[in-house]
Amino acid sequence: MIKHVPVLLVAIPLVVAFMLPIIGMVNRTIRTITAGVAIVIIMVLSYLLIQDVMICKKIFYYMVGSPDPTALFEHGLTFPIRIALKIDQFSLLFIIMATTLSFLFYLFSSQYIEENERKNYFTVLYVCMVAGMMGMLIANDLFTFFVFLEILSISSSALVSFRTERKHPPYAGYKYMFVSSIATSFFLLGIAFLYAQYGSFNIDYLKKVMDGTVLDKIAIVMLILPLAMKCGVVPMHMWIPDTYSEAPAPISSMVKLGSLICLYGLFRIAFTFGSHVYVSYELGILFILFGVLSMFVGVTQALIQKDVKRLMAFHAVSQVGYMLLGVGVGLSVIKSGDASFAIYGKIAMIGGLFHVINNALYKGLLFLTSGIMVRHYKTRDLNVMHGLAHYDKFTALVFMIAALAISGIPPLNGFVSKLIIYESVFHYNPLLTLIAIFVSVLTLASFMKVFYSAFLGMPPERKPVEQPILVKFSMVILSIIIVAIGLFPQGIIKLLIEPAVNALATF
Amino acid sequence: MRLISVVAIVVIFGFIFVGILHLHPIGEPVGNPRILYERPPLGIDTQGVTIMDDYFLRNGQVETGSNNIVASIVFDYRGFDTLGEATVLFIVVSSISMLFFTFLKSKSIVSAGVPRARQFPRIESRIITFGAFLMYIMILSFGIYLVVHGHVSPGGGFQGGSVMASATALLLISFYITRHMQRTRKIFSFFESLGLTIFIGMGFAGIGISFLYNFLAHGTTVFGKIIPFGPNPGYLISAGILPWLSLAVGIEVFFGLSLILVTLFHASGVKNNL
Amino acid sequence: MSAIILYITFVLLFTMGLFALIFKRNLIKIVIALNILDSGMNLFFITLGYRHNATAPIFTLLPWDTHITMVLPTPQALILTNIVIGFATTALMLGVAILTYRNNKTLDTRKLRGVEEL
Amino acid sequence: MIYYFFLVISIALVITALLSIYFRDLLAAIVSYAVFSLVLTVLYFLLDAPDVAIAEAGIGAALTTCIFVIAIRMTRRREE
Amino acid sequence: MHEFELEYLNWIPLLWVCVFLIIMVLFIIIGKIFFRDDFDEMSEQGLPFYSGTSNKMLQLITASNLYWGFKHTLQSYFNSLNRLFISNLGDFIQWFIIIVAIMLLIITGALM
Repeated sequence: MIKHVPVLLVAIPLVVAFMLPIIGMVNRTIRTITAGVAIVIIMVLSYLLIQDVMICKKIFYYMVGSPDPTALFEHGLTFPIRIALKIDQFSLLFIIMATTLSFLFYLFSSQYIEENERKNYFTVLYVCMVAGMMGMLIANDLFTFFVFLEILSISSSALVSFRTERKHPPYAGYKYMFVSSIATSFFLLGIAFLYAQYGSFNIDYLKKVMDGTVLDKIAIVMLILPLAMKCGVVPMHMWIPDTYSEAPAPISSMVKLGSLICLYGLFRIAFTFGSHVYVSYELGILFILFGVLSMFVGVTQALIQKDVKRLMAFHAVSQVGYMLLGVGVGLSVIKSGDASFAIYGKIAMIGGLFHVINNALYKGLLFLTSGIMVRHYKTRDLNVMHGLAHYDKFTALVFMIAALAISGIPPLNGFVSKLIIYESVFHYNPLLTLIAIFVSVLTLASFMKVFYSAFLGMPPERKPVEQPILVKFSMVILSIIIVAIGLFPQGIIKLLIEPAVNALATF
Repeated sequence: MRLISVVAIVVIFGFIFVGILHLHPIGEPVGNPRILYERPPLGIDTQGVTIMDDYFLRNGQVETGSNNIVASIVFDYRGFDTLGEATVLFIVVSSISMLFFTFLKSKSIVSAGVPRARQFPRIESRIITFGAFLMYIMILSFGIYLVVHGHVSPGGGFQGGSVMASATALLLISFYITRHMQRTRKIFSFFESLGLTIFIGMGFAGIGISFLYNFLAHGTTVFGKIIPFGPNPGYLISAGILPWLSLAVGIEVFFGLSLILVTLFHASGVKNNL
Repeated sequence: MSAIILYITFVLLFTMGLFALIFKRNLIKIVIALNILDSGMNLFFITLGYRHNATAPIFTLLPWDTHITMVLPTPQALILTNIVIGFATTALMLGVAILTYRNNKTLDTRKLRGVEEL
Repeated sequence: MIYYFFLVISIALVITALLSIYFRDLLAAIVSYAVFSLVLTVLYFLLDAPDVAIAEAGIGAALTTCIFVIAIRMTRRREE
Repeated sequence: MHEFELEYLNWIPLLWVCVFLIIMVLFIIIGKIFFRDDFDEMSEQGLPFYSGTSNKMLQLITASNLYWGFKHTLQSYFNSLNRLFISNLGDFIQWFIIIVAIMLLIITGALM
């Protein structure tokens, strides 16, 4: 049964999503429970895979619909026929992150979103979003990646405009959909150019067959830049603050998770096709440039914000800069003759990928706490908020942990991955590390501002309402994971991150 | 700032144009256009097959048993994309009914003082109602034909479903029924989820060998008639789970699209005097 | 060689769609431009799979004596998916545009720039 | 011989696309988009793709135009 | 492939926890020594003492002018940033198109 896991990761959430409207008509609690059970099942499935994929270095291939699903080619052909799904160390790392976090955010949203008839559609779209993410992570076929990218964009843009009665959420959903559909059109143009020359969509087959013609170079640019736009890289990042600030709290963390999955697609395409089209050096420089720009511009714009969710959205942009910096250094030196990749390139990539995991954790927690703050004060303006810590000690503690983690304070996980990035990028070019450290200081400054103005000061007029049990439970779990990774980083790196980097960087 | 973007668009135009000049000329794609009729019977022919499309053209009929190679690709070889496709439509239908929920729940349909008749201009002329009724039957039967004959003639779940949905659009315009909207939307949503669960149930039915495996195709009694290679008059019961999948997608697309149309018609009828 | 006209129409449609997307201000006009861009992509995929004097990839009632060579079937299977995705994007963006009009009473992107000053 | 069809249809496509972008009255823009979709259906039929032609006609011409008209009915007709 | 050295990471996690605990214990002890039991946190004593204006809201440094110095010095940088990224809908992809054009020129080597 274990060989069917790649397809089950997508099929189980889809089955539950399709049956939810019928279940929702019958009874509401059963609907919430079945959706939660579906996400738990795929989480457990991804944990079962750790043993085979990460330790025994086995790669799961799966041809959907073929008599022998694990066979790569049928009837002695030299090219794949059906849709190929593939789970290797690199994608399993992201699958574990995506399933665990979407389960925790689901726990949060099941009691945070008010219980009414619309909650039925909210759960359906949430489970479809998780299925879209899973589909993108296991697709080894460019067109399947395109279809599941579209599923993720449409369901998250519908969820962003969930609060239709307010002034701005529908327009934020419109912007997100506008940006996503242009990105997918350009992505499709890249697929069309590759299909015109090699007649196939399979990534592994294209990697073998591709030679560096002009069309391949154009196709690579058309495949990479739309995904960079969806990750919120600086020059194209202005849609992120509008989208994250208007969405309900668990949805902005899920949309952030979705943009990290687009980052996975970006790395997957850059590393597999980059060296075959002899552009991996230029792509590495592009990633580093995007990284530095995102770090600096994101944090400076965040520092002067007075709207708490916009501030955190700009921080999401600047944190993506760290990851791009780490992996960009690895990509640019991967092809260079000397052993510099072995010295610091691989460590930079480890730092970059580790930062992806840490950032997903504490950024999700920050969005959740900001949701609670905004719900209590009925406004997102930091000037009006004061003194929540007097009554709601729990949220203050959780926010403190997450804010310290994002600004890289030693015992927590932000520090670990930033330290690795500083260490390895210093070998490449010391100026980049200086900028990275300066940006980290500015991050700490802006989160001190948020903590000072929202939690300290005079006690608020009315007492904050007690948060429901599941909301507190999911935030406690998130902060426990953050502190655990912060204290025991070696375990995570040895088990998950290093095999993922080996899988990504092998040619 | 606008000049820079205009220059950028012109540069992109130039690059795509250059890329196209490097592309193969229109009539000669990459594949091997070998003449199809000299082929060993009942075998999988991989001689001289260079790309994926040649394989589909030479073996699509034998492996899936359907005459329409495009339908065999949509539902059998690349069935996972079609599953994603049906999810996209399902997501849009549930998001439209989510977005317009407050519209339809609000009782402001009958705005104060305006009598109901004048508020919704009922078309009383016999010609339209009778003509629409005849047209409705014809379009619906054409849509069902397209869905059921998916694997024999051009057509399939999506096209048949969308033709039937245009029939509901005709019905909504000509009769302008707005009384039982709440109940019709519940029924449509139920059938749409039913169609989708049939689709993915078919996918799971073949999980013993692999997801979405065409277990009915090869010579089984019910839907597995083995058809001779080359042009043949086309047999309805020949393509394994293809007709079932096409039917499921047809149900889902028809009820999904008409649910979108009913919701939007109902919402546009609400005089938004908010 | 005059068949290259189809590639030229694709490039024209693509750039026209891009041009309208950037410089048009009405929300519904932008959705129309997105549709034109998407239809251009579909046209490009189908012209990639077109073969001279070949028939459609359907075996029913084909005359036996002709030399059967067929058009590539995979682009057509993918364009089915892409047309429905294009329709889904249009339906969602129009629904959201209607709601922005109901909340902000305007469809012009310049007037809708309220909150995003920094 | 078929190239003349391609030539005529391509010109029709580009003109209807230009019109649908140029018109300030949204209803006229949508009607020209429907014509664009219809001409595209004919072109798909000429390019030996009957499945795609029916899909483009059913979804592109019929339902997209229907949804556009509903959207205009609920918002504003003139493009300000 | 020699084992890369990340030895600066394998600190003893207990070290952090012990340091944290020691500091907490020190705080409690110092607090006990200098604590005055007649202090009532919720009463007027608990509120911070502000000299200068008696208006309560004025004393609180609100969030938007907490870093006004930083904003004031970099005002020209922020103005240019605003000019570049006015968030009109068309501008979202304006930069995307420009980046695609530049990258096409660089990657296909037409620039050099």
